[in-house]
Amino acid sequence: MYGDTIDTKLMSASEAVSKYVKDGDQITLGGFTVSRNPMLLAREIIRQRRKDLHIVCHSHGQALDLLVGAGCVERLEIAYGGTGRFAPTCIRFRKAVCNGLIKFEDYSNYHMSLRFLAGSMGLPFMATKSGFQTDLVNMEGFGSDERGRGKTPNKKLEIVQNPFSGAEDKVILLPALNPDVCIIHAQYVGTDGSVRIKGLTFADLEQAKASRHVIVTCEEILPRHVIRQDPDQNSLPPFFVDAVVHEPYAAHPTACHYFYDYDPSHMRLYQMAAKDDESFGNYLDEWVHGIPDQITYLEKVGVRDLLRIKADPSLGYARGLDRR
Amino acid sequence: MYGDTIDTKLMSASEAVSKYVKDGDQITLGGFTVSRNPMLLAREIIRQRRKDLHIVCHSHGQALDLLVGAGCVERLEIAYGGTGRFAPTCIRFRKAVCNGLIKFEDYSNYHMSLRFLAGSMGLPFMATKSGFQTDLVNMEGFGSDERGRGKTPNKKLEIVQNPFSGAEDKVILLPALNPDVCIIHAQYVGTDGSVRIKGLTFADLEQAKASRHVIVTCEEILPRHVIRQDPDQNSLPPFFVDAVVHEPYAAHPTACHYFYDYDPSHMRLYQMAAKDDESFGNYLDEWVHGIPDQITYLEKVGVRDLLRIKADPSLGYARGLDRR
Amino acid sequence: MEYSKLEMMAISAGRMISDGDILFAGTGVSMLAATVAKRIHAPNSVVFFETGGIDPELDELPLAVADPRVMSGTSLNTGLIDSFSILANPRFRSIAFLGAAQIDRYGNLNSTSLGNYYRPTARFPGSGGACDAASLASGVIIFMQHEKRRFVEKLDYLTSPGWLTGGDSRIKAGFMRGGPIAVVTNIAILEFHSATKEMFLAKTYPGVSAQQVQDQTGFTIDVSGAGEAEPPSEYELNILRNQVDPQRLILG
Amino acid sequence: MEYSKLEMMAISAGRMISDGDILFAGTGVSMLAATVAKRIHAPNSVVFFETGGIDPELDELPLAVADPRVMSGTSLNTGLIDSFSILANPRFRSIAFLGAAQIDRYGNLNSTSLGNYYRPTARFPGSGGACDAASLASGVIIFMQHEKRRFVEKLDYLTSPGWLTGGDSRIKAGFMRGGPIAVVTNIAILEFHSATKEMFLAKTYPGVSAQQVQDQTGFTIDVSGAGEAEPPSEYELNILRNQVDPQRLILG
Repeated sequence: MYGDTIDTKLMSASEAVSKYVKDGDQITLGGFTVSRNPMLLAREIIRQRRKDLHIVCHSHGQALDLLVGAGCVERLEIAYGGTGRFAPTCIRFRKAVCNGLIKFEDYSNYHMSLRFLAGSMGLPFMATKSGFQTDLVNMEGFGSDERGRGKTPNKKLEIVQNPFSGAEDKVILLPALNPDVCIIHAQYVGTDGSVRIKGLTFADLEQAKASRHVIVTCEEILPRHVIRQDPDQNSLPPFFVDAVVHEPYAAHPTACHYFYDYDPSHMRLYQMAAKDDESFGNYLDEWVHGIPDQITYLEKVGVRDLLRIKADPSLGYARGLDRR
Repeated sequence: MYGDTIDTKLMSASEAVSKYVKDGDQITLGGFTVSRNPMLLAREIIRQRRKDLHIVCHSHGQALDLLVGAGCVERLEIAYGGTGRFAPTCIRFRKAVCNGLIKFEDYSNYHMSLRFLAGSMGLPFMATKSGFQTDLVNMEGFGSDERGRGKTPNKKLEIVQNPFSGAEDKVILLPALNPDVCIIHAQYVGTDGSVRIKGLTFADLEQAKASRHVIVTCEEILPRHVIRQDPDQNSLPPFFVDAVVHEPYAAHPTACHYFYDYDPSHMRLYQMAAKDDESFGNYLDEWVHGIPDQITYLEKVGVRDLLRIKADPSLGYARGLDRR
Repeated sequence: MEYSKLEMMAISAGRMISDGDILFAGTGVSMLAATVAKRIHAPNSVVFFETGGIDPELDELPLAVADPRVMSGTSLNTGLIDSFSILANPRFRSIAFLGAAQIDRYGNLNSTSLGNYYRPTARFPGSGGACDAASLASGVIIFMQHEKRRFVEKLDYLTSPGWLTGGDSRIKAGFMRGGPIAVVTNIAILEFHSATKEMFLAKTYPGVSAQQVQDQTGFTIDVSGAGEAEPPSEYELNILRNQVDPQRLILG
Repeated sequence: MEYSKLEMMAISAGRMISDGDILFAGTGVSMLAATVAKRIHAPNSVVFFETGGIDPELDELPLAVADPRVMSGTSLNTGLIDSFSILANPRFRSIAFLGAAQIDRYGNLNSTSLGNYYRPTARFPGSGGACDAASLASGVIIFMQHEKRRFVEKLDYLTSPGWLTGGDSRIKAGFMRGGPIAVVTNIAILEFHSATKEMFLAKTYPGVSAQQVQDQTGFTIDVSGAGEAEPPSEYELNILRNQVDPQRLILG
């Protein structure tokens, strides 16, 4: 007799993106560099040829690079673009910046996390003591014509005096972020809509709570009574989530703790492909546009690679995986 | 070969209080009204006759009332003093306020939680949109002679303009709290010192992280490999904790989720005793000063009452407990 | 069918809930109102507590917002910061239930003390989350015992903001939204004038006259448009008595 | 016993750790330094990652700070806000390890780009948590490849604050504490003058001359007090090779 069901929220990645992601939207991505990137949703956004997206993120890697490379992104607020050893700087991101293909503005990870936190709390700003006299603080990426337009605040930040200290004591105020859409990947969603993320949550929860719409892909759907047996472990209540997409391996080739590791062979394949425009175009054709659904994608990855990255259940990653 | 052991931190309540709690300290209490109050530590503070304490808390009940009633508290920053149905307003707290026995200043729960959050993040203040034009904001409890003295900030709060809004948009800034000591009760501590709180965490984690010293009482000590098997569930890493006191029922007569419910018979007994000075004095003699240790206390509570409040393992509270 | 004043209050307030509302509840009658609404016409509403319990099962009614019963069978157990953030989140229509010792004509509330703040004649528990709920929620429903000493011209202490001094004073003060929707008492339902934000008598309970309400109110209220409140239906009473509070912990 | 430059760097930096330090580590050589220190003389130190992994087991070395290996066997799995709050917490002596593309004489770092910021000739990943660590930690240890193009008179972009313009400029800027402790390169260890905060040559590695270090540095450094760095002991090398990175993922 109670509501709290995902029946109306369960949909395909294609439906979720067509329903909630619009051209020009401000989008934020869950995960961090090589972990829990919402890859299926990123591929779907590219397949549906969304454009002029305004991405706001902290340290992002695979999903970001794909979106930037595919030309979906007009504007980017970012702290870090890389996938660790696979691509110390994301390759398509680097090319887009160097060739002036996107507008970008640099922040730090804490800056961006605090901006999401402010947004999630309904506050106009959050204070920090990080970054005085750096170019992160002194230089704006966006021009004055961009300021105050759409979701871009009227200034990058403001330095104020701490009113509670007798002495000279400065504080940086960072404006809140309230993106149009947050896309994240989680291990579990309950039939009641509760979301459970295992391992590190990065800033996913702040990002989701700050956004107007949230799309969650997940590895497993758990019955209500199971996910509510220990609600201390849950991460988000149902009412933050607009769409639930149940697709295993939706973070591949990035890692999903307790389910699978990052996939070194696909990451290397991507790294090679990203190096020039033509091979990257081929990658998109082959792995994104030419792939109608997640099953076809996984068939293409192949069982051998999926088993190779299968997580050891006691460690949460693939023990002894060849990562060189 | 690694450190991370509680061997040097494990001590009795008596040792912990004598080592870390000093006269005049600013103290913050974990728990909330009728749940997870650090009762053993509160009784120990009274037994050791600490005085001039400056308590900073949000909604507190049993532990606070005992400390105030015993005359340990000189100054109080508080949002709420009550234990729900048992004492809608804490009785000794009410008497102390009405009779001018303590200095006090009122805030809201969110105000106090944000002040702890700011302290835990190393920030000088946190912003809020709660309380404009109320007496919480307009009236100070402490006089101007108290301002800027010890841990009392130079002003209660500051109202500023939001620099990111073109329109008129005000924000209240609340000064951070960094108490000398935080006392909390948890369900589990690992032999590595990791703390796991089950059920609601209230503002315990912000309070602990904001404080210079943390004393934790716990129901159970778990082996390192057990508490680290699922670290997503843990609440505090070892380095925040100075002292671990392993004493079951250390939150009695308040509730400890999954272990025991609040004890209605003791709460009623207290409520009666608190009504006048003499009977309250007798309560202190009988239940605090006359009790050398936790075992003696529990013997006095009696097995019958301890079994009556035993939590149903699937619900976390005592099903069908007579709470009228 | 017979019903108590408390039942009338709970059901009247419950009817003000829209499906999908996020309900910030306290204990007592507010819990009854939230739960009865959820079981009757607002199944997609969610009850949550400032302590961090989000959508608990409520097999047994909690007697305090930190009662372990608000942590059981929830969607999520978290803490105060998270809860108040949900309350303030502009995505949701969040409705808070509050009670108080005193109320004024603009729905401002006192739950702190009577007399001089520094040496009061009576001290109450204090704001708790009441000021936060009144500041941040989309709307507030207030429960009061209707007595002249509680409906006062001037509060002894303003704990929780209502419409402040009326008109647009609430928005000018710095709030983004919110304000009291209605005051549900043991004899009547009062609302606030859309422009002046002054309290007026919306409905009296069956058998109560407008004059009786004015007599119990310490300031003049407009009673000219007052109708009669719909009594609880048998269906509503059945749900309330048999499903919401079968142990009669709050209904008594 | 033979040793590589990387081994020398890891062990030299590891020796700068005090027992009980809270170590904010990245991947690569900083992980080796933190772990070798913890296993040799700083057993009560804790390694944590900006991503939220606090004190992981590190049975296998992570290749990124979001690698699932930083979430395994930890004391606590949390997120970025919590991690940076630990870093900034005045209770702890928190030491961060950072690398960069460029460094200046005051230990300010560039990990953003070369050339014009808006149309750079080279773009690096960006700050990530580097600016935060350099701003908030009690101290920073910097790893650099010692090349003239990396040790520059003026950074193309100032990503992470060192001693800013020297003297007391760091405190005046608004920071509460911190600043770089040392720069550990593949040929030398450099420190900062206590008053001017200018970089000077503290120690050269065995077989490296002070002049060689100056030649690889794009600004003049005081080499007058330089000594020779202690090479890694057999014991240190054994721990590093057999316990810290037995798969030679970082040592190569």
